[in-house]
Amino acid sequence: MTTLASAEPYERAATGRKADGVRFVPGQPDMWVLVLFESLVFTTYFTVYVFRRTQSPDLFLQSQAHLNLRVGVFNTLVLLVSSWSVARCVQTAREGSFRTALNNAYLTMLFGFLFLVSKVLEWVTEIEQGFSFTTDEFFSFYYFLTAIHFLHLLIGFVFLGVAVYQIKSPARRSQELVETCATYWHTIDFLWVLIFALLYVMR
Amino acid sequence: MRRADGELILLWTLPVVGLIWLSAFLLFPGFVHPMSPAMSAEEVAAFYRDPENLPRIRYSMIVFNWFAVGLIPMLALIVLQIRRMAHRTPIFSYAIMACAAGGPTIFLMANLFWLTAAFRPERDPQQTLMFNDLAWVTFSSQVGFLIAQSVILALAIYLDRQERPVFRPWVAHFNLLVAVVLIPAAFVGLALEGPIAWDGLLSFWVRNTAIGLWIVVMGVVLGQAITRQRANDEAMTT
Amino acid sequence: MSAATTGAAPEVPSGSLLRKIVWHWRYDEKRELWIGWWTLVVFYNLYGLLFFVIARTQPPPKPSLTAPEIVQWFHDRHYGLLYGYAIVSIVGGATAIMNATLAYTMRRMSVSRAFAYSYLVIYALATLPGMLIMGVACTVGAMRPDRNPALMSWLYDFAFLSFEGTMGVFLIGSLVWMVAVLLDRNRVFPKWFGYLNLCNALTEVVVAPAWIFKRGVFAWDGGIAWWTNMAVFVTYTTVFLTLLRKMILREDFGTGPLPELQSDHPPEPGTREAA
Amino acid sequence: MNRRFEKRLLFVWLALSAITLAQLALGSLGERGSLTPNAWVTSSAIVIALIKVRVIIREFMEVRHAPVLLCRLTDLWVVLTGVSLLGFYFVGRFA
Repeated sequence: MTTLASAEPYERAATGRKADGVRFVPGQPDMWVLVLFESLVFTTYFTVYVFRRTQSPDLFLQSQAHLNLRVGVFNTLVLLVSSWSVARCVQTAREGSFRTALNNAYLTMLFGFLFLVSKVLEWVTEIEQGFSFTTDEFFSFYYFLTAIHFLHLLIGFVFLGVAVYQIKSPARRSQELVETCATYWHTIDFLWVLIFALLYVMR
Repeated sequence: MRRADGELILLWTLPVVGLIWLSAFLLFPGFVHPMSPAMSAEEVAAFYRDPENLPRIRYSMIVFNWFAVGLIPMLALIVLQIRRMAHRTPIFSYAIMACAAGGPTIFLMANLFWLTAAFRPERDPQQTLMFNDLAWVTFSSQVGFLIAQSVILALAIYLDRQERPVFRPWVAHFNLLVAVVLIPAAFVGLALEGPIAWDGLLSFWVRNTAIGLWIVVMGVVLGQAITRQRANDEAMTT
Repeated sequence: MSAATTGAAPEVPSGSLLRKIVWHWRYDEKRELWIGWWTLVVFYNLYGLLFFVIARTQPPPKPSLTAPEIVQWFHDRHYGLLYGYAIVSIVGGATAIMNATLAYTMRRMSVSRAFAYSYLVIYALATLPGMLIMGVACTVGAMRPDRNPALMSWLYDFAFLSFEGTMGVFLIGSLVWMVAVLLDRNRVFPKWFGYLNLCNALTEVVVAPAWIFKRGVFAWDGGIAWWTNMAVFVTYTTVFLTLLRKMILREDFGTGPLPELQSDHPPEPGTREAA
Repeated sequence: MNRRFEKRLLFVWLALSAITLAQLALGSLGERGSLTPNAWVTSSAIVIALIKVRVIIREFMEVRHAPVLLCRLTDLWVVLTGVSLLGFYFVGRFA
């Protein structure tokens, strides 16, 4: 990775790097180490879950029936919107339209926050119905996967904060850092897409 | 004018703390004739229930609790002397600081187990025995930080290559010797009788004498080093 | 830290390992760093040997064992526990010099010394729950095989739960290191190592269910709470040992950015393992 | 606001949302209360999710413009995840 890292100088100009045909790593190459490593860790969680599930399929299905599929879909859509707006934030910042970029970053935060609220409400509903972390194996996995994802999302707000901080002042505006933060945010999004399929849809 | 940095005050707390430790140990009935690990649960419970022993256990351990961390100022002074050595990095002084944070905690933990055992002597004898075991094993076997601080100090002294080193080489040799002498105590779990047992020659007498001697010797050489440093500083300013 | 100039050091002698070590002891400017690095390498190997082979307390046994099974467990590894943890308590203090070396990496960065100090103190604490309490509990359990089974079961839980109790230490410690690496302008470590610290910190959150579950993947011996986390920790440790070695080779004892390693040159003195 | 990327991102987002709604239909197949294990639903759910993941990586994360190494690595992860999830599902259920 060091060769990748040293190939791209850290402070890149905001524009002029997207010449046609020139391939570039979005954001710090270093961030991709986090993305790939953390994704691998999640793959092990998912795999363990799927395997445990096949060992007692009826228990998992019965408990799964208590989840609200529509809420899951809503969550997914909300995160997709936030991903979309952070992608627009990167593009507009690259073009130099920092006002639009900033608005898109705030929009991302808003939808991220919406996801958090909806997740907490969903947890509260489940707990009120008597399904907690220790109820059964399905709910253990449900709370574990959603909570660890929730934590990643909270960390995502730190990254979004960095992006906003960069975009705000003309003195900073490191396009690379904005891209780095966006890369992290998309990672949360695609991990959720998998969690959604595994917890809500699969049988 | 000599700056009032308080180093000498910290140094002179050492004999005071040493004296308090010694009197706490003499007061604790389990040390004068160190308790044997071969005692049965009933004997251990009877030891704690004995109205002669109980107040002495409690009061000695309360005193020990107050002063268990009393060695830390001395270690801080050693850190400052290591900083004066001709090293390229602060690694050795950092390491002694880490030992200072870890070592006294061991004494504190042992102290807590003793006090817990003495808190309800009417407890089931098996439980009293367990707390007593925990206290003695923690106290005797956990020599890691003491060994580390001696070895690190020795290394620091050997690598202090300047005209007038802060400590003489024999201080390093002495520290290595202390480290070696502390090693057998780590094995207290292996024997209920004999020199390795926690009341034995190696694990109790040799070990604790070595620790006491280390405090005395290091106190003296530390005092000399600080005095010399202050004389130097004074000569430089006048 | 007045520099002890060694003058013109003679060539690294070829031949026996002992002579090389003596040479480094006498002339190597970076000997303090190398002492720290070798302590780290030897210690982690020894740690693996002691915990996995001699004491056989890793991979951890089941938390769901009944009291008689726990008595049997202590009985089966009687000498392993007693000798293993005796050695652990002798070498346990080596963590001081290891953490001092790692704290030094933060001292070399362009960040406040507060990072190095925080790291040092946090990990000085970690040794207690991480190794020493576990050692005491296992020693006490093994030394009297006829102890009341209920108390043996308490000692067993105390040992393994205290081992889990390092969560916060590693969580905050890794985050401190992460922030230092990300802010650093001296390029002591690559930025991706900073992010890897975040991965390590997150595993300390994942281990938390081990306090609740007695069986399954979230228990202290489970597929997620133990195996995945151990895999991440081993990766993390291997990575920082490698990067630390590189950092020592690059060290110039200045305060500015560390120079890059000249890979086409013969290895510098100090790389006695490079050849 | 007629920049090329705007249209493309909008299209990608619409596609992803549409697929998500398709998953809603997939998940709603049959009675919620009396679900039975279903290899088809499971395989489709995992494959569709991985397709979405890959679209997010390629489009939103701009990996399609990235050096080949990064494309390969991310694709490798998608394949690895797919193989291990489906593999463990079928091995666990039918072996």
